[in-house]
Amino acid sequence: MGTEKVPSSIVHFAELDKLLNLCRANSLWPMTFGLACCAIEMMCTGGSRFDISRFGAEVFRPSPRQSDVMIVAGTITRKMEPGVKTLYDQMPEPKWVIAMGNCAISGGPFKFKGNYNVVEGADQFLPVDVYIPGCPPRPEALLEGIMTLEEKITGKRRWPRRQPGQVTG
Amino acid sequence: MTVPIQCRPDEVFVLNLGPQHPATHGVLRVKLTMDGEYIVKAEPVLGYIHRMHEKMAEAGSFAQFMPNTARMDYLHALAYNHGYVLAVERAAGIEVPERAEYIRVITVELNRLSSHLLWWAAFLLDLGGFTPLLYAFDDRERILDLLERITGSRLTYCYFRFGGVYNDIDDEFIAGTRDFIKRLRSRLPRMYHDLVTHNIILIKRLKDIGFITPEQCRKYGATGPVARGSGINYDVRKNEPYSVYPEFDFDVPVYTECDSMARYMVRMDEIEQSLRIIEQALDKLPDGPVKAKKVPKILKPAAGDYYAAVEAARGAFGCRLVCDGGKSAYRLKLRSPTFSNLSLFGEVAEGMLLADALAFMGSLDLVIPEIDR
Amino acid sequence: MSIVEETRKALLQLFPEQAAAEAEAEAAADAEAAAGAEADTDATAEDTASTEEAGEAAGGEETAAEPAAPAKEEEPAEEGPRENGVLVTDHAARGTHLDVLCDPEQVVEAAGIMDEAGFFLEAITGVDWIKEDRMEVIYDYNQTGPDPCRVVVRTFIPRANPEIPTISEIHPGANWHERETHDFFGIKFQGHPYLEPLLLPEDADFHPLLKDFTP
Amino acid sequence: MSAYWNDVFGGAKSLAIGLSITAREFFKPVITMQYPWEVPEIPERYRGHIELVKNEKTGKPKCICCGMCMRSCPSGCISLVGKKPEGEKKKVLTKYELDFTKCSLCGSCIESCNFGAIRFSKDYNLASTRKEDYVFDLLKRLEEQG
Repeated sequence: MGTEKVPSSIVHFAELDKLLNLCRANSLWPMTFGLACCAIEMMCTGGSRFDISRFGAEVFRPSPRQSDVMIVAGTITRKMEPGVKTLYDQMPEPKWVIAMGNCAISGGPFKFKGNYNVVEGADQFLPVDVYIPGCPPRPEALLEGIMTLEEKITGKRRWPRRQPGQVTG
Repeated sequence: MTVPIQCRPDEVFVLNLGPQHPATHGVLRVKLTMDGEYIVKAEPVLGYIHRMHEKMAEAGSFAQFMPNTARMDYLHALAYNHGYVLAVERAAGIEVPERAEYIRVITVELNRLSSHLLWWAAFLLDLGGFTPLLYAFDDRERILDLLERITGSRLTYCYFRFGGVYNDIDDEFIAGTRDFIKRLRSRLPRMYHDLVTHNIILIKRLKDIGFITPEQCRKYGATGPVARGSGINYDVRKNEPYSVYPEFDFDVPVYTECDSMARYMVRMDEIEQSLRIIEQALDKLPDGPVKAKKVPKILKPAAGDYYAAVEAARGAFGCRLVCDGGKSAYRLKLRSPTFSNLSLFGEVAEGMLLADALAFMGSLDLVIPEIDR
Repeated sequence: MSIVEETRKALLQLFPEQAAAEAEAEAAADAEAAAGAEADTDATAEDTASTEEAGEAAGGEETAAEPAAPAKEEEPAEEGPRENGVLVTDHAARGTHLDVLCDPEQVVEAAGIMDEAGFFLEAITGVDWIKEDRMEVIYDYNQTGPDPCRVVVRTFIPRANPEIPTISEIHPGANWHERETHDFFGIKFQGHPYLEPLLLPEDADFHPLLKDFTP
Repeated sequence: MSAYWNDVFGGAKSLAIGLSITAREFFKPVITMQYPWEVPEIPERYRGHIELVKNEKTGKPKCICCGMCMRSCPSGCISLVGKKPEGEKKKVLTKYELDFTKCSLCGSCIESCNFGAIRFSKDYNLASTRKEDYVFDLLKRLEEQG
């Protein structure tokens, strides 16, 4: 099973594409895919305090066929790697990947000399769009990641920008 | 509730549950042999999140392994911090000041509360109730705020140090904890119990489901709420006291019904007992240093092996530390409670309906990275 | 009789020599006590305690230090190779109450004794002593009674041919622990019903916790 | 038959209780934090990635390039270079690189530093489309902070 090829249309409707992208960006359905610690912060983001549904991304889908974005939240091991790949391949186009947490970015603290079982980063086998560092990142960082992804899809930012570490304002 | 399997051997089929399945709480995979909706054989397949903790313990120094302990059972990370710290302190002969012990108990119990609340939310999510998650996370966030204030992190704490804790608690934390205890006390009966525990749907789904006999618990080495729900009165905090737990007056909830409802009730009662412990610890909190003096930067415990056990939210967590006199552990065996608790899943799930087996699995309170380590 | 003492007695079945030596010493001490102090009958409890201690000392073993004693005192392995037998260890210093060293063939019998005494298996661990060219297998037992009693059963097997009988028939929970130990160390548990990789990938042919393992 | 009616009444009662709780909660203040408009209160001890501390007198980093943080780090995130300029006794920090993608925020580096030269920052909301953004040049960051 490979990544499905979407034939590009000969005629492009620029305005329509923009509209489509705007729709996509504001209803990013993530896949329920908790691997480890970061998954709990992902749950917190979905919980009452942070409320990811303000961004239209609260619809955590258990099935890859129904989701747009895969939030890789946790460590990917060699045993899990084929599974992650299969899940990604099953997602319909267009699809995005968010690598949440240090483990998904580079193997994190598990990247050491005797490493025999941890894949050093989701980008080894997936095209990652947004990286969210932290161990685990705060829920705000995940929200920031979703906003960054929206920005990437539509080309402009709909939400106010917060500088990293900005605590007042 | 066991139903005899009546179909022909060639009519059974294999159903693959996981590793990506919302009910398995992570990346557990269960190979189920099914006869229609009934489970003939269930075989959990582990290792999808095996993160080499035991190998890493041998690679770095004792202090360098500390962050790993928080990443095994991230829901009750401080208990794992505690277990590891106890083992190393036992090996190196480090005395811990009293105030540090009290702070450890307070933070561990707060963490236990947050773990049980999350279990409650996730378990009810498995059973089809979404609202409880929102209520539980409201309370849980308040605990995390308190812990973040002290430890600096929300989930994977690396707060304990050999011979004490990283830093002292302040008055605002104490006041905040007292407020929180009051709040949760009033919410427990009026929100948690009224909304969920007495709900007829929950009772119907959990009563007489997942029957684990005390003998099965013993044979498989199950501990924690799973054993206590089967009438085994075993809690490391009482049976093999460590830290300053003997100072506190608390009960160990035991239910003899042996079903999923009993395990649910054990955890709900444990929330109340944890509140009691925190309250007493805050009252008795002594003054003094929070770190032992003269803890060498590089620990070199004498050769030999040492064992330390703590009661984590899921059962008895044990650390077996084998030292050869060097700077790092020669071998560190981490005995995780859910590894043993899950090993009885196969036997108990036989003959169950699939939907009930998922409710039963939720009542075991699995944290997969802790099983796989 | 405390549970530690009871379990010790039960485990002595494994080591007839140590049991015989102790019984002999105990008898001698009893005779001595009977001859020496007939007057005070109230002190019998104390007497038996002291005779037990004397018995262990005669059996070539060290008794548990006082709970307040410094942590790193009793380590018989330091003085020379330890002989098979039951050893009472200091819980405050070690975390265990009884320490049993036996032959690899005896682990099944030991597991049976522990099972009868109502213990459950907490964990199985391997340790790779590469310098001595052998491997250690450690079984941790615990029980749920009101008084703590942790028993550790350990045995050594050659590194070149690590084989040991399985105890999964007695303790079903050992099934996974043995599979895990096989994953990590390549120790073959003879008679195990399903010795396939548990934590490592299905096709793994390496044993990562061996000291000479390189990824 | 009575069991059936018991279930019906029990169900109705559960439903009524549930709805009353929901109604009660409905009138309570909203607890959601409107993140991009509102910023969270980050506690004093919050553990973000580490950053260098400036020596207020000289305006230079406090770091003396002993390398203790580098050695104590469990995952080898830190790499620093110090050079001895001619005619001076002390080393001067020329490069301090933090690979935040491997960090587990344990605080070992800060504990091992005897000079208080590093501390936790409060960067709580990092997200980027480039992985390289998280290999921080802390010396540059210190200069930018002014």
